[in-house]
Amino acid sequence: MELEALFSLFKKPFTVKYPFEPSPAPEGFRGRTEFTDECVGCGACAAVCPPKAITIVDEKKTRTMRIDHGLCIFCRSCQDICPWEGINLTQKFEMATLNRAESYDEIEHDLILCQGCGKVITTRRHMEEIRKKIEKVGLLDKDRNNIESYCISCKKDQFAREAIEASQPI
Amino acid sequence: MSLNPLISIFIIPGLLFTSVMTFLYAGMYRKVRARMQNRRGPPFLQPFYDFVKLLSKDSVRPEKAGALFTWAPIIALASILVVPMLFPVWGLSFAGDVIVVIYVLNMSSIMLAVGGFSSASPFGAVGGSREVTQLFAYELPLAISIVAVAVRAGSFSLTGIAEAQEVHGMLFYQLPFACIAFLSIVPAKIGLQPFDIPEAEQEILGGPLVEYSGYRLAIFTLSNQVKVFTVISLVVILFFWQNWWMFLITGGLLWLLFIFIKVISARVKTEQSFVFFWKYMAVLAVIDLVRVVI
Amino acid sequence: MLDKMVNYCRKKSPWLLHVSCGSCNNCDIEVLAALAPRFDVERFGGVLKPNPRHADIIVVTGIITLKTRDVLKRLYEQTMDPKAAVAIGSCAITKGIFNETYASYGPADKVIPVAAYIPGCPPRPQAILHGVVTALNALWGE
Amino acid sequence: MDVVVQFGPQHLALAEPERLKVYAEGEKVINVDITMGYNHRGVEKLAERKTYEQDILLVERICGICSMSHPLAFTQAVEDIAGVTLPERAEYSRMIIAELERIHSHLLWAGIAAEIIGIETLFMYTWRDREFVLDQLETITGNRNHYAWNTVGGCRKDITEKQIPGLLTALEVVERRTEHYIDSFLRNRTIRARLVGTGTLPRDDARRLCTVGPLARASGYAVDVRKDDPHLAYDRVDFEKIVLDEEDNMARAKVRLLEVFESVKIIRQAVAALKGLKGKEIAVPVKEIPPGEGVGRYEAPRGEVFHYVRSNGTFYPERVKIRAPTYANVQAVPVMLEGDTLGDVPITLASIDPCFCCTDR
Repeated sequence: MELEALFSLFKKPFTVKYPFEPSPAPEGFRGRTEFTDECVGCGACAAVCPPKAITIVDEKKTRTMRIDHGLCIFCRSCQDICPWEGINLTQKFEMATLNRAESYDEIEHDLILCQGCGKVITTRRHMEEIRKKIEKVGLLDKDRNNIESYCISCKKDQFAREAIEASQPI
Repeated sequence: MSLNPLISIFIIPGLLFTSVMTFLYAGMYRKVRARMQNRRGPPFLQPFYDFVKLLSKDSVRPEKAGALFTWAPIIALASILVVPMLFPVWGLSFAGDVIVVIYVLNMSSIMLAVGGFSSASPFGAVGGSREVTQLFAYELPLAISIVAVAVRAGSFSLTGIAEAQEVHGMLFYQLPFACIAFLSIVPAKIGLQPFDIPEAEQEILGGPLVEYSGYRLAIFTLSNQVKVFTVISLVVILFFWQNWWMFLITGGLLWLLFIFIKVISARVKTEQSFVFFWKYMAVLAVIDLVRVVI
Repeated sequence: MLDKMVNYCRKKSPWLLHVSCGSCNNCDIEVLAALAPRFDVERFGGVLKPNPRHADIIVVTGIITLKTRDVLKRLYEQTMDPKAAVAIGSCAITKGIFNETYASYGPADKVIPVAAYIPGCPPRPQAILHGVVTALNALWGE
Repeated sequence: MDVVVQFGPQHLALAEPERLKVYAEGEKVINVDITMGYNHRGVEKLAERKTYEQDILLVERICGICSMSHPLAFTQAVEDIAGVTLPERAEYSRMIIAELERIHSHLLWAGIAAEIIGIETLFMYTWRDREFVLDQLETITGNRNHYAWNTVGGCRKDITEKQIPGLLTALEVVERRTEHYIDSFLRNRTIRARLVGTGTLPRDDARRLCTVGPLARASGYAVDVRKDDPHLAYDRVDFEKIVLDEEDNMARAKVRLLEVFESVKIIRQAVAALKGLKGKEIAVPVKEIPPGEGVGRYEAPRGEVFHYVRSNGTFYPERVKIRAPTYANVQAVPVMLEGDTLGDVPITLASIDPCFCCTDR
């Protein structure tokens, strides 16, 4: 140690030049969590988030999904669960802010409301994805093509009504 | 060698010269220490920034603080500033000023202890008592080695000692043991490892300085930094004097040596430093004193 | 002119007081790591001071537990003006993963005014450096 | 003159809020009073309100330095309930991360201990070299600490082929540097003056007070969960239990630094084993946790971590109990401090490598 201290005097210091020079995080670093364009707004990430940093607010016809970076613990649970690669932990780490209200990332989605009762079914993009998947398996009923119009309880009602109507004569 | 006394007091080697050298030494300390620890370290002017910032900050006096709380830093600074005026670099001179130097150097240490005691904090009290203990530990070898130098040079004034060395060569060659004893005292005197026991930040949070803030802290810190320059210059004058520019260079080199020692050593305990100074260093100093007297 | 110089000096010499108020120790370690040779906060004049009387910037980590709330408050009061507090890590900003616990009084800005927030769990030392520099620039000018 | 010196709740040498009341006679320590609980965050209660997967991330945040040990013990407890056998790949990669953590923890301790006795340079050097380990952890797991590596039944990520060369180089650096630090600790006279003969904990006391980890091993009381109750792949790798019987602060420093070599040895073997493994599977899917009880033990850098989990068949655990190593070790501090001076208090307290956030949870 003694000699090392002496030699260090003439050696280049170990110090990095950051903040004057970028110091990129390695690949796979768990940094600032951001929604990507792939997000469909299904809300799986909000369900698994340990600190409940992702909130979903449905207002009228839009759904706002917001991740609070002050609350986020950068654990990658959301990214692991997301089937659509709709949320990503980026390599950004410079998140310092003077205004607490600024540190968030949000994404907005159009909502589909039930035509019967006006309740939220899901977001438009989520529905499109579901439709694609169902079409792929070939389960989509040609007659009943309006899966996005009614919520489950309304659909039950409608189905029952149709059944009653069908059995009306006699 | 002395010019107008006013110049001596205010310009060289008095206030102006001393303050420039003080910040130079302090900046060098921060920078060299950082580089020895393999990091880049603060800018050279860092001690100056710290000083101005501390002056601009609020300063409080604890309710239970003693009367000397405010005066301790001021007396410490004032007393330590006397020493450089006596340096043989166009400074003042009178017979027996070495005695004044010893007295005045102790004054600053005592004021540190007094400040600690009067700040009504257990850390301050422990720091103060450690400072006094430390003073007792190194005072004996310090006094003996200075006396040895004075006797050898045949003069009790700094100028006289310097002149004697100009004629007969450095006293280091003639009094190596006393010189070693004196060098070992320097870290204790200026509060560096291995003997920074009173100020131990990790143990007692900076000891006597614990309750100081704002301008009081700035003055105390400054007085400590002036002490660094003063004590090292004193070593040069007493043992390594050649001429005034070699005085600056030797001082810088010595300071490098002490920073190096600080960087590579841990803080020892009070009783260990006591044993070190009384058992070994005092004996070394006495050997040289006896040699000189006989 | 004098004001400018004083502000410059303040910016150049931030002395940090590190207060851990019930954190997982990790932000504390990263604050210390920022002092170590790799990141070396001392480049910006930052020194860790053990004592509130000497400090300028209070670095708060951890959820403020019920037991440390008064400690934090007292330490903030003991610090001399001008001063600022920086909250490091998710815990100090919003309580992070512990946000449903019974043992916390609230995030740091509920107890003391906070000047800058550095999110991360824990933030990289680079992020801490960035945060400290941001806070200093905001407090005492570019 | 009796002095009561209060260390903490905020203190440079502790870094964690904890209060230590030291009753001293002049400089001599008579008695020590430790007040804990400043760090209590209610983790055990909180764990009952989160799912098992979320709990892993929660227990990870009990402590920043043992952020692999707690999840390991917790997942073991849960896997114990579910009756899962891990894929071999997961066992080895968990072990690699855990041992990397041990290395960085021990280097960190050496630095803190050096800082406390006033030798700042050694602190700077050890923390500089610790960065090599942290870099590897960052590339492998995605964060310098808090690895988010575990899941019930395996790991969440795999160590890729590309990361291995970097890891091995870092190990070489660490090994070379650690030799250097042992040399420094043993040779530097001022460090010896502070560490040798202070904070003595006799073997009988170490046993009586149920100390664990390096503290116990430095007092000649050989406990090491990795050997005594092998799990993961610890019975398939070759390493030694470091036991010294010098009983003082220096012995603890030596035990920790020597353990770094053992960890390096373990990681090398694990990496070699990982290369030879055929299966690419890193986790067994665990569909449900049946009702029951499980325990997990792991030798954290500070000693044995013990987790107890009771499940009632739902997604949420019914009870989680955590016992941290410092809880056992901190009882030994008053014994260690007997007859020492005030200056020895911080270093002796630090010599147990206290982790109060584990203890308070």
